[in-house]
Amino acid sequence: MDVRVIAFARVRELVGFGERVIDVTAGATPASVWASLETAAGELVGLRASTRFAVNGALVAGDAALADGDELALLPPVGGG
Amino acid sequence: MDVRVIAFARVRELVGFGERVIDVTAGATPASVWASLETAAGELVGLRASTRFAVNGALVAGDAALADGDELALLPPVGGG
Amino acid sequence: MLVAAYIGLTSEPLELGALIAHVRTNACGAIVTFLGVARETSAGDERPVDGLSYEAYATTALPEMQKIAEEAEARFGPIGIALVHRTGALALGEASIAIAVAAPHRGPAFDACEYAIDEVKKRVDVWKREHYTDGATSWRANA
Amino acid sequence: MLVAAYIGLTSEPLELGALIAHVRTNACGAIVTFLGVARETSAGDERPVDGLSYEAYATTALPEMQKIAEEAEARFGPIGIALVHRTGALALGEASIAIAVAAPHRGPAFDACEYAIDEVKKRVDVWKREHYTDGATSWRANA
Repeated sequence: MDVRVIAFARVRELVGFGERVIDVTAGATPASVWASLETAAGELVGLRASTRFAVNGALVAGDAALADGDELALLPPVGGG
Repeated sequence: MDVRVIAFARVRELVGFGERVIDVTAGATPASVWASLETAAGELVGLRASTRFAVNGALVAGDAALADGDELALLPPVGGG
Repeated sequence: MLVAAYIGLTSEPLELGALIAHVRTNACGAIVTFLGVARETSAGDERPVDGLSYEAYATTALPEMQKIAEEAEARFGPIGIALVHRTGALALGEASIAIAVAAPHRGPAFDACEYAIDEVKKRVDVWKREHYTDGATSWRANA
Repeated sequence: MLVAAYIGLTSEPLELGALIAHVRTNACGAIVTFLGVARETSAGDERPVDGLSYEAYATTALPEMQKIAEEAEARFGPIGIALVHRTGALALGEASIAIAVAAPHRGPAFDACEYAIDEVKKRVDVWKREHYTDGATSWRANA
């Protein structure tokens, strides 16, 4: 199934994209997607604890179930204002 | 001697002028000038306690000595901002 | 950061942009402004207001405004501060006072701006007359 | 007084006058505004900054800004509030965020404006990158 992954700030730079559709297996979660990204970008490991996940605009836990067509956003600590 | 009297707001309306040079006797004070104004505008009596006096821009007590050429300002409670 | 406070009385409409231009520097991270605006009713009085007029004694008002700016700098500085009061006739919705404060961080900018308006309302020789829709007027002192 | 909060993200320079026009009514006696401005140095870092860039996730940022506006209204209302964050590249001295709050009296206007900026800095999905004069850059989270 397809999940649209959106990344911001330092996470975006490390994964190398701002937005990408990723083909994941059934049962995938934000944590499992993150883990697969870590294999390609090792520096992500240190950012896991501070990164929040949102699915279709709502914050979710790392073990939430992803569905086909979901938009998964990887959200680092904010710096606006 | 001449004193320039400046009046504001309700006090200005009651005395009937915003600025006037008044000939006062030696020994005149802000309080004595006020008292003379009260004889012409009785409603001033109720405003005496809340009105401050300034001479040449500095706040003074009612019994301060006035000198020839002084500017005496009659300052009601403020309402700016 | 306080080069010189920008203090004024004017019968012209107040322009916040001009005040901000005076206080803004590359060292400031926060700019807080305050506008006092002529309201359609006054506290504790139900008569509809259709305009205000202000008069000021510049001889004492300007030095007192300068003093308030310096106090704000001493308490919350470094800041840049601009403080201008309108005089004459104002329509509803027009600003009677404009204050702008620039500071490295937002806490002191808010504190200094609020300090300045609080002190102006207590100490500066400016007087307000309300004009009601029935033609009556009343001088209103601050509480 | 809160008809509708005016919330936005924009890559265009922020115009305080537009925000004020949105919140101003004849019932308001006080308008407080806040501008966050790009500074030449960042707290705890001495490298000179020559620009900033911001990115935002509008999907979560806009609803969170709306929620903050509604919280401010619930706590300090009646108020009118406008809240716009800049995105993209900013030069030194440009504003990254503009907030305007109108209220009948100044206390709630100051409180609501300060509440809004405090909460935006904690909760809204916007990220800042500092660009230093030596060509380096760094993503800076709020403390």
